[in-house]
Amino acid sequence: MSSVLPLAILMTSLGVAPVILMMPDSARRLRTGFNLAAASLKVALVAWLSYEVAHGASFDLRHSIAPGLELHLQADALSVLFLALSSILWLLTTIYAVGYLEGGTDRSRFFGFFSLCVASTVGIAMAGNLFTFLVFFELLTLATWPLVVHRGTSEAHRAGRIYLAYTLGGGLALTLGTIWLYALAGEVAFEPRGVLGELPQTAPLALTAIFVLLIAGVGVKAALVPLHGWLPLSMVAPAPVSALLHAVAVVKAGAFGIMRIVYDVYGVETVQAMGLAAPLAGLAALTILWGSFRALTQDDLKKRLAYSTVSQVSYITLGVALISPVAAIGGLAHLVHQGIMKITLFLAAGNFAEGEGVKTVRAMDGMGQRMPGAMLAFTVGALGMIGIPPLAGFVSKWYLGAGGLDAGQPMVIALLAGSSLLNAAYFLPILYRGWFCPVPEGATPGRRLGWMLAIPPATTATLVLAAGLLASAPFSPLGWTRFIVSLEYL
Amino acid sequence: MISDFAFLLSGAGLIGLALFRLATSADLLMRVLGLNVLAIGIAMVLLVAARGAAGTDAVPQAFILTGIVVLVGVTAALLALAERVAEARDE
Amino acid sequence: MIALPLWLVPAAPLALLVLFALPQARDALRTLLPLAALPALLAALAAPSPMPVRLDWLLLGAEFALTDIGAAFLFFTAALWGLAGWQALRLLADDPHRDRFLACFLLAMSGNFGLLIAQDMASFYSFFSMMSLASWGLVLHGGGVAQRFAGKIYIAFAVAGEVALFAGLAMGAFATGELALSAMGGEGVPPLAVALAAGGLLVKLGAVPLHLWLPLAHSAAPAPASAVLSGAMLKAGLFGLMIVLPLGDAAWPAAAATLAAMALAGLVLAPALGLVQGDPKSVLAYSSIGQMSLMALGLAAALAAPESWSLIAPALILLATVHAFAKAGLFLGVPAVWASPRGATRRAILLTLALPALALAGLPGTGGFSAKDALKSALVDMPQGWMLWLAPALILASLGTALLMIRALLLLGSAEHKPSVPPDAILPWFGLVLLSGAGLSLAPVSVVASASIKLADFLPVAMAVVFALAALVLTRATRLRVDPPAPGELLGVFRREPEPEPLLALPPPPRNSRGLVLRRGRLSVARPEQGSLAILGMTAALALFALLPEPAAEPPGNPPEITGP
Amino acid sequence: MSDISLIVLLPLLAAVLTAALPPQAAAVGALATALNALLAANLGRQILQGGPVTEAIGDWAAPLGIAFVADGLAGVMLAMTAIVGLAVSLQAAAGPARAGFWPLWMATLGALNGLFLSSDLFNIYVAFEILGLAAVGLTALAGTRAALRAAFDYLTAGLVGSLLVLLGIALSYSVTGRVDMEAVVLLTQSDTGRIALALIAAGLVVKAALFPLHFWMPAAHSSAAPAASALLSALVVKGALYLVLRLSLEGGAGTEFLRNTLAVLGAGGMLWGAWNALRAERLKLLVAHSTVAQIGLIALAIGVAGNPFETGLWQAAALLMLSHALAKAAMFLAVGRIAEALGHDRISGLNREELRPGPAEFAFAIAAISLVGLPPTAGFIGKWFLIEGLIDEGGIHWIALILLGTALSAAYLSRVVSRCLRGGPHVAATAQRPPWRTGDVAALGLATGALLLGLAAALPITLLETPFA
Repeated sequence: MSSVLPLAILMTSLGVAPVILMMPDSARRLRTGFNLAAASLKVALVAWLSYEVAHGASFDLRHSIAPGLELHLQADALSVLFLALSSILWLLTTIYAVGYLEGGTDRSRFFGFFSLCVASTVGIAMAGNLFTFLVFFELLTLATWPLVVHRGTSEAHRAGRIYLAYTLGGGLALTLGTIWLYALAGEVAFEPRGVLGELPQTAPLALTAIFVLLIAGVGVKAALVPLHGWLPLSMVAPAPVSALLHAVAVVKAGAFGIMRIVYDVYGVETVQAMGLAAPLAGLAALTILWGSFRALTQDDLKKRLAYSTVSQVSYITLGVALISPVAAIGGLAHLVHQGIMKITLFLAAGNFAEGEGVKTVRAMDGMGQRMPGAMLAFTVGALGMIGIPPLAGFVSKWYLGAGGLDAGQPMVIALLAGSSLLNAAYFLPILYRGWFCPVPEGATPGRRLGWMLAIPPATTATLVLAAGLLASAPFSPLGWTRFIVSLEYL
Repeated sequence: MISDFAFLLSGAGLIGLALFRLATSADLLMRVLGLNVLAIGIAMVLLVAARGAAGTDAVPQAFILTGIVVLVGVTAALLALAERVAEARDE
Repeated sequence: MIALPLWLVPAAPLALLVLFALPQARDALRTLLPLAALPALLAALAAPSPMPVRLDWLLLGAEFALTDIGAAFLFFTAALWGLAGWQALRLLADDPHRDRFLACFLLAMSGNFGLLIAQDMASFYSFFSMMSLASWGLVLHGGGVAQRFAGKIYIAFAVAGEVALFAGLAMGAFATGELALSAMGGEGVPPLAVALAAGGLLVKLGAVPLHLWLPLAHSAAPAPASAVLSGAMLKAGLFGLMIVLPLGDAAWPAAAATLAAMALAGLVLAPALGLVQGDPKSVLAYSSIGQMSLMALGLAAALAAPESWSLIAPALILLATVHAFAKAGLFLGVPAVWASPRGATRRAILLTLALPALALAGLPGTGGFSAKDALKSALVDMPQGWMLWLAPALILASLGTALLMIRALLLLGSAEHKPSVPPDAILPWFGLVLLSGAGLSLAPVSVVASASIKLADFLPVAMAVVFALAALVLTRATRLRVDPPAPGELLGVFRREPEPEPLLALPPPPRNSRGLVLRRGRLSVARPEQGSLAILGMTAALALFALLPEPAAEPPGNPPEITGP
Repeated sequence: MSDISLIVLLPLLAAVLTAALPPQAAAVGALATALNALLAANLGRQILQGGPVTEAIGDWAAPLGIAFVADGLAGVMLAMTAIVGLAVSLQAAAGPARAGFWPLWMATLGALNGLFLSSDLFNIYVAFEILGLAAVGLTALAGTRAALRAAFDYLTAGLVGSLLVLLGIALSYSVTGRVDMEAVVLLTQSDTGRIALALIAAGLVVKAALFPLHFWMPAAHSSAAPAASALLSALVVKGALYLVLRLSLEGGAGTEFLRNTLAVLGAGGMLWGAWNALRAERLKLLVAHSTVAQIGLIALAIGVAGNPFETGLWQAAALLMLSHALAKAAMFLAVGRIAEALGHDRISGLNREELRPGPAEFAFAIAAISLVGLPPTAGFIGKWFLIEGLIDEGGIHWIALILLGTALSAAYLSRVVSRCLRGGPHVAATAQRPPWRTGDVAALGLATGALLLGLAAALPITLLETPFA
């Protein structure tokens, strides 16, 4: 039982993928039903798991593949946070994708790799040691590639090449770091507050180098400047893919990796003692500002969102790097909050493109009248990103700010303020055009979108509102992160 | 033991010539011949090796025989191939 | 009186807004708009003020309560929103975008109510920003060039204010370790935090030089929106300041001086800039700046002399109430004037409008006078040096206001008749005028019985009338005309005609370098001859290698034992 | 008659049979391959249980004796051969069989088994000759001029190589007076002995197509028929590599000079092969060059392994051989299917086809993953142990080279895979997938095997850890 549940959660997508891959494209009904059934089952299982974990149950699944190397799946509070996020958003995104790719080609391939992508995300969430993490991390890289190039245009292929170059390069760094750490410390399991023992005293230089390697490895996926170049380019992917990439899978895997490395491999005390926290925080701050600056100048809607992801995800890194429980709460909560906000934005943007063929900011005029529902969802997401209460983003920023003060870094307040201003500067014009500019004459009324496209953004928007409004309620993301942090810091 | 030295020297010379030919000529037949010369050269070196202090040892000579057998077979194969290459060119 | 749950105050407008989602019900719901303010009004007037509400699950743990100050503010805020909503319904009866306007209106209303009863930082900040952002929609509603420009400036200032407020509150919360809003004014809050929060609120209050958005927004927004902007929302800034500033416990001269300087600047600038405006609404807006500066002056005085806060506070509240009603009355009057053709009705309307105008100018006998009088009497025991300029400041304020009022009335008198405006837009205004008469008596504020009216008190108004007549004669005689300057003062230079670029959009960046593109040439297959050469070299190399002095080799014959890694 | 001699004789017998009665060739050959697999599995089981298995043929005793020894390494190699053989036979039996394929393939199988099992230099030499000739035959089977020309060059190079080996063996005999593996240790004692070793190694380097002596290989492997190239690339070159590894194992510390040379050559091959693969225009040529690179990696692994009596690094090399064999065979079979379906194998044309990507391309992608060495493939496990060991020994420059090679392999393989992900505007909406063929099954099976081998890496490793005879 304690080993079956993680396996089942993994298999509900890992086992599903090959089956879907083998299905013919024509078997639409069958594929969709299968896919959705699996996704819902996964959500149910994750709910069960989180209930168990909240009540102190522990889950373990080990498989030794070579002396000194074993695959280890486990479920701690941090995993559950990420699991819940990915499973719920996967369900929504799958529904959305089914509607989005209606009548498209290669759908079996798409949904197969889609499931594989989530499978690796789930694996990353449940990885019990660095090796397992690495395995699923690389799997994620491969599983996402076909999704990025799905459209098959030469632009898509170019983006795919660059994506692959970045992520595989990062994978190499991560691999080297992992092997090195294994060579130093033997099996590196994830334990709260680190597993390095005496090593920081005996081999500080090596550990620093390893830390740099590991962070560089996961930093590529977390789009830390200057490793963020692939993210805006991979916008050529279909909307659901971008949504998944940005909200759940790739970027989040990177951020999650940073958490694991800082919290469960090195441990916060060690990281601070070795003086590695400050550079990381600095990098995060730089990324936050740089991403926002680049976002200002983008006219392509999805690219603007992409750069905003670059900046927003680094809030998580910042929350981790400011060694302070309060900031940690902020960062962890942002893992979820950014996910639901960003996925809302992308799904809405996808609807604009699908319904009205609107892909750029300057074409957004009058969107409020053309597609009120999607525009409303977009507005909620955007305001949340800016950090307007009572939406989700506000909660994260509040804790990050307090955490900055707690860590004795008042500059963090200034950083958050500046970033919020920039966010407002690149989001509000979109809202302004959407709501207050007249519909351009000659704009042909677009096609009516089915419920599969309409429901998911509405749901996620509601989640954004709920996550902020009910922040203090039990089982809210904030409440859960408080629980986690109470484990990581004592 | 002057003859040993002579054997070694000529063997080495043959090997050198053969390798040179192999290296320089693109003509198939020429290279087949080169290979044969190479084999002979090696055989001569082996002959010297066979002549230990205590009389002649049979084993290296067995090696030589094996080598010659193999050489014959391979030469046949090579010639056949060269022939078919020539045919293929004619097609 | 029924004990009404406090959370209903902000929830009522939101509930109405949510119901708006049903398209078929909208027509019925619109008429309910004014009633959305009813719970707030009732709560403000409730005999035992409603029980505090604590909702731990909301936000970071929300707490609502109605303080005395809150009740006073809530009273006129609710009244204004209700009546303004009524007029908005009439004015925008056939506006295609009216639902958008009403939605923003309801959001702003809810925010404004909520922040008056919020007791914890998170919910206060939430309602505050809800109000600010929603009123962006009110400003932008017209969709014209002026509106766009005003909207840009407004949102820029609003967001900046938000962020400053956020920073201040966050720092305060961390310093005091509690989320209660009252903690901001208490001990142990770093001055920087207070300064930031106050800065954010001063933007809303429209203190010079953070006022630049104000005239633009007021003149750009529809009249009812301007009414609530100037009547209710500016007061939200005042309300916030009364909470976050450490009033009444310790003197803070530096802050006092700064605030006083801003206030005086406002008192001087408002008439100077307002008089040359050509649009009655922006004239009224400038007079709002003047009035709010007067209140800021009160706060400054309280910062300088904490002990006098107990006297200043009611005076400020009274001042706020009077200004709210009067200014809203004037703003709501503008459509009334538009609605009426020149002639008797218009003259009657103008005469009625003169009442709130005079009240603002502080004509003895009006609420305005008693308010200013109360403020003056509260300022008697100020530290040395303050009285020197406080008294002139008060006189200047009254004079300036009076002049502005005259200017506004003149402009209104000459405003052309707009048939598009439905005549029944007059009704809510009329209701408000009545209310502003009755209002003060209803209001939960202690009206200080003003001392005997001295002749000197008529001085400012009289001077204003004289000046005005003189100016009139002068202009008539010399054919001088006042050219209204470009709105937006300094920011006027940024004003651009509508252009396709989105706000703050810079030219697109240079495209990224194309990485990883391989150039393929023909692959030349290696010739076997070179291969054999290579064999030659290899053999030689290996042989040489072999002849090198050997590494430590182990003695022969010991059994090789291979062990795994 | 024991398993060992059976596993050597059975394929040779089958070769004779298949040559004798061509009509039943496919059936006989397939049967023989299956039996061979069973025998190999059984042998592996015996080794796991009772350590190395030895058998002396006839009553020759050491030092001249012809003895067969099956230790862990040999067991792994046999298993590798058996698995790849199964898949290839499956594909060949299903497809149109060229006359002569089965006898040649059976001879190759027998020779390989003999090579892995024989424990004395002379047998090894003989097995080598058979292997070489059979391989040349397989190359020439395609019958095209390119193939024949390639076969000729292959044979020439092979002959030179085997002559070098022969010379070396003879010298070593004259030095030590024995031809069994014990001789290797003795050889390292004297200069002449080391010359002999060097000569043998040089010959093996030619046959293993190790850079810079790989000149004959790309042409041969790319012009042969799919099944043949799969065998050549996956197994035949492994025979020579196995011997190199065996020499370095037997020689212990004394063969350090060989290992250093191997490491340098391996690094060179890794980069040179990768570079050519990046520039290749034809799919088969790309795969052939990637073989050069991979052999370079394996040689590097053998080279940096250090004294095998001290470190277990050589096991990483064995693992790499194993995973490369599976993946490369899968890749060649897949390429064969792709070329068959498209009618060409130009890389630039892959993504412009009126044909949806089929299972073969999927197989290619999976094989690519394990060639690059991404987790959880056996290639990854191999690289893991290699790098871990190198970190312990401080061979940081080797690590850098290995990582560089990995990145390059990812680069050139992604050239193909990205085009296999064709779709969108390049493909007609009506385009269909190519139908399933047995070749697809074989390729897919091998590729998945290579992928999953990583998860079961414990088995080969325990096999490798059984001590030598």
